Amino acid sequence: MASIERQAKILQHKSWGNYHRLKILAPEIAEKATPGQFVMIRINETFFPLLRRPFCLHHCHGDEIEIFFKVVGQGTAQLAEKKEGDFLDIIGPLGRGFSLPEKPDKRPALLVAGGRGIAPFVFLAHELKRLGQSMIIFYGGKTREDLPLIEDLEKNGFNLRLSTEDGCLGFKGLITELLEKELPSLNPACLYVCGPEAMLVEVARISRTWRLKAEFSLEARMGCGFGVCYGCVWPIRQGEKIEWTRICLEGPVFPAEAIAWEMKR
Amino acid sequence: MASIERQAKILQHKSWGNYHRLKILAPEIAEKATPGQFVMIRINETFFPLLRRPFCLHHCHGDEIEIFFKVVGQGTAQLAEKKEGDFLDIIGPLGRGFSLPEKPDKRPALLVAGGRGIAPFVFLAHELKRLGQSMIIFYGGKTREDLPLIEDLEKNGFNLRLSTEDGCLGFKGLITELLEKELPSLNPACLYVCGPEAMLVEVARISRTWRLKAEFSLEARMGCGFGVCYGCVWPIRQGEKIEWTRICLEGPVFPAEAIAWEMKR
Amino acid sequence: MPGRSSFPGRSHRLGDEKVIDLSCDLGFLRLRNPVIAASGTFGYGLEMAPFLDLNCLGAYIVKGLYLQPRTGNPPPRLVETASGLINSIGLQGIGLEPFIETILPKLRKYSAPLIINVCGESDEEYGAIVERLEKEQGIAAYELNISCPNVKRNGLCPALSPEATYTVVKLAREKSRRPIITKLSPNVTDIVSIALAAQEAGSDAISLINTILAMAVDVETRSPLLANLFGGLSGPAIKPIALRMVFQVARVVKIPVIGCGGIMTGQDALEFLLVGARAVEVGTANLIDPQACPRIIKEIEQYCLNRGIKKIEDIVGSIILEGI
Amino acid sequence: MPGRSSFPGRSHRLGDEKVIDLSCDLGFLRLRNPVIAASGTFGYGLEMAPFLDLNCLGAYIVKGLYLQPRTGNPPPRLVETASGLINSIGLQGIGLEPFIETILPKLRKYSAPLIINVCGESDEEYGAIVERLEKEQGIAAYELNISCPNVKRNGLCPALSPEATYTVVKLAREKSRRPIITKLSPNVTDIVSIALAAQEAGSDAISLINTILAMAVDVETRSPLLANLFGGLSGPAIKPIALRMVFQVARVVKIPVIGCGGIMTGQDALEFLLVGARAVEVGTANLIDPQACPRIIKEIEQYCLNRGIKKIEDIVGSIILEGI
Ligand SMILES: Cc1cc2nc3c(=O)[nH]c(=O)nc-3n(C[C@H](O)[C@H](O)[C@H](O)COP(=O)(O)OP(=O)(O)OC[C@H]3O[C@@H](n4cnc5c(N)ncnc54)[C@H](O)[C@@H]3O)c2cc1C
Ligand SMILES: Cc1cc2nc3c(=O)[nH]c(=O)nc-3n(C[C@H](O)[C@H](O)[C@H](O)COP(=O)(O)OP(=O)(O)OC[C@H]3O[C@@H](n4cnc5c(N)ncnc54)[C@H](O)[C@@H]3O)c2cc1C
Ligand SMILES: Cc1cc2nc3c(=O)[nH]c(=O)nc-3n(C[C@H](O)[C@H](O)[C@H](O)COP(=O)(O)O)c2cc1C
Ligand SMILES: Cc1cc2nc3c(=O)[nH]c(=O)nc-3n(C[C@H](O)[C@H](O)[C@H](O)COP(=O)(O)O)c2cc1C
Ligand code: FES
Ligand code: FES
Repeated sequence: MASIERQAKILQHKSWGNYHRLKILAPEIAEKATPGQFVMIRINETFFPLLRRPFCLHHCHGDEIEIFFKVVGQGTAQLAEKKEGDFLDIIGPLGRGFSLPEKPDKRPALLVAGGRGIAPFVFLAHELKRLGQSMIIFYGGKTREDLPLIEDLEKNGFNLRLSTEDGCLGFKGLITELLEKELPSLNPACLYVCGPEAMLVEVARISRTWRLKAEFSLEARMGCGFGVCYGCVWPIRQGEKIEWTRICLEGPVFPAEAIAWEMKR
Repeated sequence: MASIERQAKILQHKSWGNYHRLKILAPEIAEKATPGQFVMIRINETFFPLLRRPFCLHHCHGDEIEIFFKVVGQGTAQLAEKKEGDFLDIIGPLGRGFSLPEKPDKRPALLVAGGRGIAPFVFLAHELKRLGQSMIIFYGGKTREDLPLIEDLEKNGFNLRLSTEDGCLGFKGLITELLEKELPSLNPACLYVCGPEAMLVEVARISRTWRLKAEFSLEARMGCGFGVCYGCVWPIRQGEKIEWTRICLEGPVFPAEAIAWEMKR
Repeated sequence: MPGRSSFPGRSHRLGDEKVIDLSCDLGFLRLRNPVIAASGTFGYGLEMAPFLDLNCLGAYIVKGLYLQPRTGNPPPRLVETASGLINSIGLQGIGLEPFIETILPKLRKYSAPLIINVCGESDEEYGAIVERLEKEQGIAAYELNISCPNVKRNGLCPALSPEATYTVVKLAREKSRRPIITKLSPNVTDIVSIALAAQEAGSDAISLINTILAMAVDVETRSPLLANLFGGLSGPAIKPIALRMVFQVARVVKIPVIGCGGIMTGQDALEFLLVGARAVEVGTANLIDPQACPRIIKEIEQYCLNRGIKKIEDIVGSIILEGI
Repeated sequence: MPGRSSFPGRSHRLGDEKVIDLSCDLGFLRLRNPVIAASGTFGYGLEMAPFLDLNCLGAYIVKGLYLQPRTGNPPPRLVETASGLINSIGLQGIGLEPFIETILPKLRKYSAPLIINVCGESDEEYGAIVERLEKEQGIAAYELNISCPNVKRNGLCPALSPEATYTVVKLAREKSRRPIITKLSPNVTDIVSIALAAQEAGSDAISLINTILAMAVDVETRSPLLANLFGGLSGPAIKPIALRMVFQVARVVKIPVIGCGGIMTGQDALEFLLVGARAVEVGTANLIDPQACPRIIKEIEQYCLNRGIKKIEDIVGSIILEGI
């Protein structure tokens, strides 16, 4: 059950170029959130932009939540201007998050992130750690600038595999290439995946090939975030049928095999 | 001829409750401006609000201009949020200002201001002073808070007559009542008037009765400020005829007798 | 203000004695207040229950309902424009029988009047849906969605001509003992003629406006931003057009008019009431703020409080047109 | 970029060899670029001279011109809405003869094509104005404003029906050897039928859209915010509606289409070109930024530069509709 926090205070704003992280006081949301869920944020009180913007819960601890985002348009640009002490109007937690292991699996979980797809994985990684589940984080981007969280993740003792397309850091190439290269030696319990659509398609192929359980965090334009507008649909297999399914309510996390890629344009 | 200053820097922002004064670096505008002219200010780059907002030149010196305004709606509210160092996009100077005495008249000029109607008079008063023209400033408001410029004006040695409707300062009543009371003893050269419409109507009557030359600074919703939209018209006598006249181009200052009050709704 | 209930219900205590009557008479139905949640922006109602007490609403209208389940349009289905939203949901929905079986029983638990937004792929479908729903309890009225610009009929929905409007309304009228609201499309030359046709065919009320046919293009990909090419524009951008149409219709028809289009605040709602709407529908605002309806009710109440207006109905149509 | 002219003229040098051709062929007229200043937002042109070089424009259209001087509507004439502007200027203007005597000679000094926006209180007036102007030099084309929602005809302007449109265009056509652009109103059910009627009657081009009939109300005073009650909505709010209509018309008519409605940036202009407009008119943007037209020209040029597009005409109608 989601809450609306009308006056959620920004406690910290950290930025790395186009990437930003806000730490926000939002006790009601923090209390209920699980990894993979998201929040809807009202950028301002004007109609510019009109709609709220969805962001994964990047982290949750105590009364605080964090979001991590990249500036891509007017909404995120305005959010990037917010200062510590400013207030945000936030609805959350929304959607269904990642499924967590009931008991730790000896094999590692692989968290596969493309660029800002790292957003939900800090929360997830801490939760897996708490549950005693080992993991490796695959974190790829175009170049060094797209991987601002490396230091933070390392400081927290997470096991990283890095890639950049220009090769300036880690493996040179796509994160999916690195994943496929390392898979044989890893024997993972499952994959958690978040990133651009092309990456998801590729991981879907890989997980089919290797018969791996994989969960994808999907994105779509969202009108509401709580299931009333039917704007955010993906083609999802429900038994025999494929249905346009609201990812805000039934997702944003889905098992890889549920996604009917053939229906995506 | 007006200029557009795209990056006019706010040098100082002073506020008194709902009233604000911005000192702005705008050399091209400052160079050409005369008292009674105005500027059109783009509040921000969004469509909220869509149109620029008109403001009198409150003062001009060297490379700097000043505006003085009251928060009455969304545009002025946003302008009130601007900080020193912020930039504004300003067009000006626009319109035709007050006519200045060719040589000083021994009789005083009376500057009659209602509330934020004081805006154009600081510039005018300095200019009259420079020209050696004596003057008295009639400055009235609902209450003390509507007369934030008293100290400033006194510091500059201007001769003030004050009124408040609640009587907490100066004459108790309307500024037009004070004017009419003092007129017999003042024998003024002319009146310069700026304030709400009801006040203008009253001063129009007074100036007719006393056969005084009076100039009014008018206001209207402005679409452009430079004469292309025909949005800002007032009914102005042009010889025999009354025409809907663009106050941004032909005004905003008009001789009292030119205004066809009977056409105003 | 001590003693004043903060619950936006039928009437409100002012200080000790004064009471504001927010109730609004649609003739066939008395609403506790004039704020109705608009179809397609409130899901099946249940999705909103976590955020607000449905019973605080004047009424609520569920998503457009066809006889059969509908898959709707492929995504992208939404695009934001300046102060507006274009949607091409394509009336995805579970269809009539599943609605009756799985949703309706749950909605009966709420006391707020439930209005069913009735869609049809053919004129007859409107009649068929109404006929079937007549057997079910817990429905306050039907709203005939004859004006959906999303469906790929090249704009040939009944709402575009008085004749087609008359036909559809008449077909539904014959099957229904419940009140019928006909919801008009703004994509017409003469909105008044359509409203009169609906009235003539026996509609009990008119609601307007539905969305305005629109499109958006991405200059980066050079493609339309909606997979369906066209969609319906809603939100604050369309309010001035909606207000004009409600004014035009309310002056002419005898049946109650429900205003809709870009209402975000109590002030917006009051504008529609002033030009003659007896009630309003709130659409896009629900997406941005799921508590928009209760907030708007409060803002309307506050307006009345500030001005000593005792009955919201005193506002209806009270626009001052002197000198115009 | 060294060697690149910053003057937004016919063609632009890229680096050393590449050249962007911004010129645009309306059949009857070749414009140096596709950006036209829209009628009513550019005065008589002269008022804009302090702010921009008129000759940088593709063309400019002066304020709507009637035979007789017109007083226009009483103020207030403007009201801002969400991302929009409603105006009810009522086509105040000096009338035909004073225009010919006092304005036209001054405009002849500019090389940018001058288009006269022709208005009429009767069908015949359009013909009469055109007939008189035929005797004058320095006019590139007429734009027939058959779609002015400001004038108090209760919306009964020719633009609302194909028959009336045909009649008016035909009357003007018979009097004119110059090209005729017919400017359509968006306040119609079927914009395509109106465009076809104009084409049939001999119009050389279509421009659309004019403003959308709208109103606004002040809840404080309970009065309309425009003295004329209704006005025409323009600005970014209407762009998605304008774009849809331009798309619909451009697919069907054979004559060139000029797109208009809410264009604030080069990107907006490009959207109209993509859906099939050969040129665009910029209206409300001129009020906010008198240098909007040259800026938009630059932004269009920059878009082409970034993508290696050599001719702006390659953009026209190039929207990708695969899978739609
Ligand atoms: C469930 C969910 C969780 C998300 N979590 C994060 C996160 O943690 N961090 C983060 O940086 N971003 C996240 N996003 C994406 C984020 O919501 C968008 O980047 C943001 O809404 C863009 O807003 P804007 O106004 O800046 O861009 P706009 O001006 O609206 O658009 C700019 C560009 O981004 C694209 N875009 C906009 N919104 C979306 C979207 N929802 N999905 C895909 N493309 C879009 C547009 O097509 C356009 O090309 C998430 C999206 C969803 C649906
Ligand atoms: C030539 C000229 C010079 C001006 N100089 C000054 C000045 O020096 N200082 C100052 O404080 N104000 C001045 N004004 C008025 C100022 O422009 C308005 O107060 C401002 O535009 C309001 O913008 P807003 O967005 O805050 O209000 P809005 O939200 O647009 O409107 C709020 C309220 O103010 C009224 N209003 C808005 N604009 C005007 C206007 N132009 N004329 C009359 N009423 C209006 C509206 O009807 C509404 O009731 C001047 C106006 C003109 C035409
Ligand atoms: C996402 C969405 C879905 C809609 N679905 C329906 C619908 O199913 N039936 C209907 O009659 N109107 C539908 N509408 C139209 C709204 O009910 C309303 O008439 C319109 O959006 C204008 O009001 P607004 O500006 O307040 O949103 C929908 C609107 C939106 C935004
Ligand atoms: C203040 C104003 C006056 C206008 N006057 C005319 C006119 O005289 N003739 C005409 O054909 N269109 C007139 N229009 C319509 C514009 O030319 C244009 O079609 C419309 O505003 C939509 O474009 P925009 O959104 O870019 O402004 C006027 C528009 C405005 C805002
Ligand atoms: S975003 Fe509205 S239903 Fe998912
Ligand atoms: S404000 Fe546009 S003509 Fe005066």
